[in-house]
Amino acid sequence: MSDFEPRITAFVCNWCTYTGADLAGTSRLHMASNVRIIRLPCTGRIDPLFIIKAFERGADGVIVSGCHPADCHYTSGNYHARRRFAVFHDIMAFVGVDPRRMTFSWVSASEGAKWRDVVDEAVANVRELGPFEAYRALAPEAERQA
Amino acid sequence: MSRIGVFVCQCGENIARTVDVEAVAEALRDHPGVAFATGYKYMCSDPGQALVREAIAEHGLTGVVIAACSPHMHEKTFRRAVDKAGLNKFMCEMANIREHCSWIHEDRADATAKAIDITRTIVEKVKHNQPLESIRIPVTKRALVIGGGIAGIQAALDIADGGHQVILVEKDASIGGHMSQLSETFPTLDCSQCILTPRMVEAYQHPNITLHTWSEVEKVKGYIGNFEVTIRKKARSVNEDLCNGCGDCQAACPVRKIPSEFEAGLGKRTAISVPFPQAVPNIPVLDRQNCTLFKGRRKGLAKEVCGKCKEACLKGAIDYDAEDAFIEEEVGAIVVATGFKLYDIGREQPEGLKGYGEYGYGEVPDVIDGLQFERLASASGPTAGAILRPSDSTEPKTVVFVHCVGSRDPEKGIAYCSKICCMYNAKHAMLYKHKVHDGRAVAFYMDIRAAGKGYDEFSRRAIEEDGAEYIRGRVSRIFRDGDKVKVWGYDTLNGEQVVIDADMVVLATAIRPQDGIRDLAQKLSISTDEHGFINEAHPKLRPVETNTAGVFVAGACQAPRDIPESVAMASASAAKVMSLFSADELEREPAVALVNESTCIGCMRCADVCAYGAIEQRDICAIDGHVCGHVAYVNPGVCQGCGTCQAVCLSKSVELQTFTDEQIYSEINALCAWE
Amino acid sequence: MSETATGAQTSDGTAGGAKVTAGVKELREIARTLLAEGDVRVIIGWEAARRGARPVFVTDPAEADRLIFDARCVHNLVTYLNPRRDHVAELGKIGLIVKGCDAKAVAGLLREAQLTREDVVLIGVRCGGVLEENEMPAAVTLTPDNVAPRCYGCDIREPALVDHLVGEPQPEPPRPAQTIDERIAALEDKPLEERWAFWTEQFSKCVRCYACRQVCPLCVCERCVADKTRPQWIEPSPHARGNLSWNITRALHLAGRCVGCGECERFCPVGIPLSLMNRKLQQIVAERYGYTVGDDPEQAAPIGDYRLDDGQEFIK
Amino acid sequence: MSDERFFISESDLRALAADLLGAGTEVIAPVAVDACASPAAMASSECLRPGMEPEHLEYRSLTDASQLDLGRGLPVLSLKGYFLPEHEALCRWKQKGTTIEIEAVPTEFAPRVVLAAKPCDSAALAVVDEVMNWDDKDELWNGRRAATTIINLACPVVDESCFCTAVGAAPDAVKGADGLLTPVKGGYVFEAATGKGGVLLEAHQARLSPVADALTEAADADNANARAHVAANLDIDAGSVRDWINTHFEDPLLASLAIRCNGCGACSSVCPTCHCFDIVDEEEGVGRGTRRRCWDTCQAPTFTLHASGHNPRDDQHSRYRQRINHKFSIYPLRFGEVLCTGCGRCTRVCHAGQDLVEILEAIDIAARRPAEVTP
Repeated sequence: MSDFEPRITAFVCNWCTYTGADLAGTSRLHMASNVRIIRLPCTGRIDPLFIIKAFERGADGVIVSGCHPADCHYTSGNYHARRRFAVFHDIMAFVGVDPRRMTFSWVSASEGAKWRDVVDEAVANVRELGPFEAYRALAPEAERQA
Repeated sequence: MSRIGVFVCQCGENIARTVDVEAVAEALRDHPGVAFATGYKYMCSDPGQALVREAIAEHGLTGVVIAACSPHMHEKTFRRAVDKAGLNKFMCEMANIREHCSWIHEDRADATAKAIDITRTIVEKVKHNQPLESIRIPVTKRALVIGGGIAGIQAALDIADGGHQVILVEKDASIGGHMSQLSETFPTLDCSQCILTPRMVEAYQHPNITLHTWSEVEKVKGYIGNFEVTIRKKARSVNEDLCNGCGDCQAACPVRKIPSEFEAGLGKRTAISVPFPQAVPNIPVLDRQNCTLFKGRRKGLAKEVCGKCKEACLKGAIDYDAEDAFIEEEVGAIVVATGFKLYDIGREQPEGLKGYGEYGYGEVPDVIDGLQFERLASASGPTAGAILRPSDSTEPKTVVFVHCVGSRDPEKGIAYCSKICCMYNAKHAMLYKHKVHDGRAVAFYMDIRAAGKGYDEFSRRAIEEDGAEYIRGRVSRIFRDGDKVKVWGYDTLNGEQVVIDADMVVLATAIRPQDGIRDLAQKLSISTDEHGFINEAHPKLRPVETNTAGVFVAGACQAPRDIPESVAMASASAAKVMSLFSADELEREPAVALVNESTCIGCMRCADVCAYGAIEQRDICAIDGHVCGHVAYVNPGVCQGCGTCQAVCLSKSVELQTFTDEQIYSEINALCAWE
Repeated sequence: MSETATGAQTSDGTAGGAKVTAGVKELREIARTLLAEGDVRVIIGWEAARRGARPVFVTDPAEADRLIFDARCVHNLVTYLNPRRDHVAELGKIGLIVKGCDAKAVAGLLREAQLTREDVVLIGVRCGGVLEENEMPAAVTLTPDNVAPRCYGCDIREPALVDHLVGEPQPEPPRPAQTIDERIAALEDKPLEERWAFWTEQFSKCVRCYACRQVCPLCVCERCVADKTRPQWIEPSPHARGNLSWNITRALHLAGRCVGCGECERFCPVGIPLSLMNRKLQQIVAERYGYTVGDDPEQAAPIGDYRLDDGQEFIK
Repeated sequence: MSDERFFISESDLRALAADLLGAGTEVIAPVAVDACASPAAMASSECLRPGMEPEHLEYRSLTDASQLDLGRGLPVLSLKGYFLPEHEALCRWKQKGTTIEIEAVPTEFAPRVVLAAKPCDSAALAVVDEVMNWDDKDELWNGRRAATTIINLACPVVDESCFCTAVGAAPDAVKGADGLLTPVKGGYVFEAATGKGGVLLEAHQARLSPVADALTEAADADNANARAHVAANLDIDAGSVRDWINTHFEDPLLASLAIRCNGCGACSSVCPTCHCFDIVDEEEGVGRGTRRRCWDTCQAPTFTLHASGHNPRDDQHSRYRQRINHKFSIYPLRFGEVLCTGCGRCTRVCHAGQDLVEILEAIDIAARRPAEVTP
């Protein structure tokens, strides 16, 4: 497992975290290269189906990140998202998914360094947990062989 | 079948240093649906853009992916380039391999692999992009200004001067607001009436301003550029077209002892009255609550018991049977300038506020608030400008001014600073000392907050030149002691109890938003903070916009504001309105949600989460015309494109253009681990 | 149809072991009157048939005596109010017999604008709990071993939403030998890996017949997300991976909406313990947002609502 | 030796299964699944629901001969899943640039044996063979059929929802099977019904012994009893039912059968003869995926939903009528076989109370004794 490189899919809002990640770039903050960002207008747009699909496609972990409470570009998208993710987080834990595979964070446009920390911590957590073999094992047989 | 062109930018060395650009282009060439892929040194340069345009023509591209910097940097640039080449600009997207990749990674192999992944996700997204047209919304170039105080007047005048029609709605009988009650204004001590009255008259006479006093906003529908507003003109009982403001009715009225609101209770008025002599319009309102005739009618008496005003009116303008009238207006923008009220500490306890019973306000007649002092100090006030205390009309020799009554006191319910009190207290102390030379002015303060041009100098003048005594500390109790008003306080600098036998006490009560602000905010779909002040769209960058497009805010309804700030906000709002009115149509990005009416079941969960009220229920009719169901409808003029509706839609029957489910699914799919 | 098949009455009005209590008489009388006076065109209730209690659709006042109510009447008949259920809707105005718990589902349909209150006459029955299974020849006394676990802690034993309420006040149902909450707690005591093994094994049994969805009174979508192909969020084949997506999504879509009637689990031909998922979600919204589903249509649903101070301990 | 009957003791039967497994042959048989046995299953409803039977039968691929359950109950799902799996790959595709590779799936299967199959389940396979070889030969179905030897276990009749004899099957039938086991004192009477069955018996001759006449007589008597027992559950004339349905499409009886039906389709899932499938493409990354077929049901509105949005069977009555019509009229008219073997699973699984025994009885009355029809 020493050569295991986690694959992490991140769903981030355009206005805060995406811009914060831009800032991390302009500030040349080095971080783990395991995260692939998918840009969305708002955390309010993020459906738990996205996260499930990411796991189906072999992600070892996911990150969901948006604007801090009260900072939502769309006023309340993050508040709605917060409830949705809380419920999703709890039910996934009930089903047996290690919550450390799912990182939720608020990263503002000015928090490039926080984004770096979120990424590095998520990668470290997933690295420790290892590949999400349990999920991949659900794949139909033909696919598993491929 | 998609034919996507992929252009990978080296950004000089910025990307190329850590990402093997040619390897990215090479990897993408084999990606299903990619017709062309290349690297280039500077994609954003003219030759770079030309490369995109040429490739679109040469390879018949249906979509373009620029793998370069953040879309926040150059998305507009490349969309313009694509547009010029005749491809719909929304068929172009950027893959961020600079900020999100080359700049944050060192290992070339890792960074290159990541850049390939990033570019693939965007290629997959673009495959599902749809050519979109910007949304065009017609703009009604008329504005509604709610509130006729100084902020509302200023906003109305600026917009009207800009050549646009303005409807100015004021709930009271006259415009002028709180400023008309003030004596003199800090820091220049110029007479409030003298500077305000000309603006009031100007607003009244302006050909582009329609003034509705004694009126309120009843209902607001629509969205930016297209609001439909219903205004309730409350029954005035005086025909505005006939009345010439002669005042004969007022003179004839037998009910003469009603506390005057304008005089903050320190003067009296008649049942039919104009609020103050300089009122605009100078047309009285009949106060039906206090009018003898209406009292008789309420008792059910067969005969009218009064009618003196009607008899006195030679113009026949009095109409006892007038009813509330409703006016429908179409406007394109709305400025909210409903101002403030003072924390009514003695008389009632508004929700969540604990009040200051210990200060004796309302019980001890010589404990007054700042506005009452303004009336006492005003040349047109009940004492004609003489400082006389209310209880016995004698000149008070010791006056105590208490700062921060209610403000900055989270325990009692208001955590914020009311901002203007430090300055007006200094002004009051000064005005008092100017009028009562041998008098003693004592102020209890927490801190002196005098940030503003000439403000600190002004408050220092009160202390240093006019000899006001400033004691740093709070007052614990105020009560009547014979003909004195006893003030118990604490001097925190000297660390001692202070007891003052005052003749009069002036409380700087906190500034609160006007009554009914939450109702109004709801009508306008704008939000208020925990105190009821209207929320601006962004505290720094969009201070006069609200979260509803086309609704702006000015003055003390947004937060405690002094006159110069209120006026500045008003002019800023006016500028925003005029910039909105500068085109016949609004152009908006088509990032709006669309409902699939064939699968929507009208459960309206989407409407519950829409922060903009953009979603409404719409009937579905069968061929024969009968209503057979209902679905959600997203108003593209109001939708801001957050997509929260789509995430809560169980059947995925609403779809945010530019971030559709297919696009996002495809991006996730592109990151497949076993690719 | 034969006597047994139609559940026809014997002369004393009993059939299939159903006892005609005063409440049942009242129920039949109300049904008869509603039908006779044309207030409704059909009464949906329960009858006793060959294999036990089952739903019945009475359109003729003369057949009102087919109606029964006893502990075998487990079905949540609100599922027949689903606006997509054309073959029921075409019968005309419905009079529906509801237990307290069923009324919550009516409230849910009203809340989500899938029904207007005037469109249905609700006859409430006072209920003292139901059996786990309806397929038995006669009602038996409820015991901890046969009572439906969901009846434990029943909070609406007299529905408030109804137009008529019949029957005597009933004693509280017995505490089941093991409550659903205890089952959840037992599962939560296990490490994550065992929970994962448990659930993936359960879900792997799923044949994606969607019976759970079809019988759910609140699964009212015209086109289920599971039937959507572009994009294909949920893989349609019943392999373990698609089954997990389906079962989690089904449960999440009912978060804050599920009334806990348990019909999904009862109809599941392969015995997936769906109640555990549904109940767990009820616990989550109750613990996090203080929300318990009731029979008040005005009650705001927890998902779609928010508070500024909602918990976010899981967010960095 | 196909006409011969043998005796096999229970231990020899298990040993036969062990021999097969030992030789690497897959053996499918009823297995009592104790939901509580798996450590992960501790909280499953079956285990924790007091008073509920934690054990149920499933056809499983044996890993050990001791798992073989000879208790004669009815497995939850029929045997069809071993011939038409709930889902199976038809092909896989992979795109690189503009070329697309198609990878076919094998249609030949290793030999396997089903032991103790229910006669109604094996009969269903024979019935479905017709449609699977009608216009197009279904290679996957036929491949599995050819590779499988099925030995039935005579059925004692499960309950009052059984009606195999009413639709041309029987509790001791070998239709669709290659041999039959009938329980007798100390073991089973074991007989082959086809050449394939004969091969199996031959190969395991050492486990067999001659059967005493007394035992064959007892076996025949038991089977006759079972036939009589199940015949009492439902007495219809399948031919009359077939013809009546064919000519009474719009009859109110047929057109309003489904009032309490929720359209859940569980009946199709458990049915041994329901064979409709959907073909879906499942993407597994960009440009690659698998085409699969999976069970479908005519009870779902999406079954007949056209791309245009039109749905010819747009309410539950019409969908339920289709089920009845297809099974008892369309299929028999085309293939001469009723698409039902009377296993009763659909009735048992329907908690809404749709009762096939009751419905067939009503149709039979309408067909044969119209005077008795209540309006």
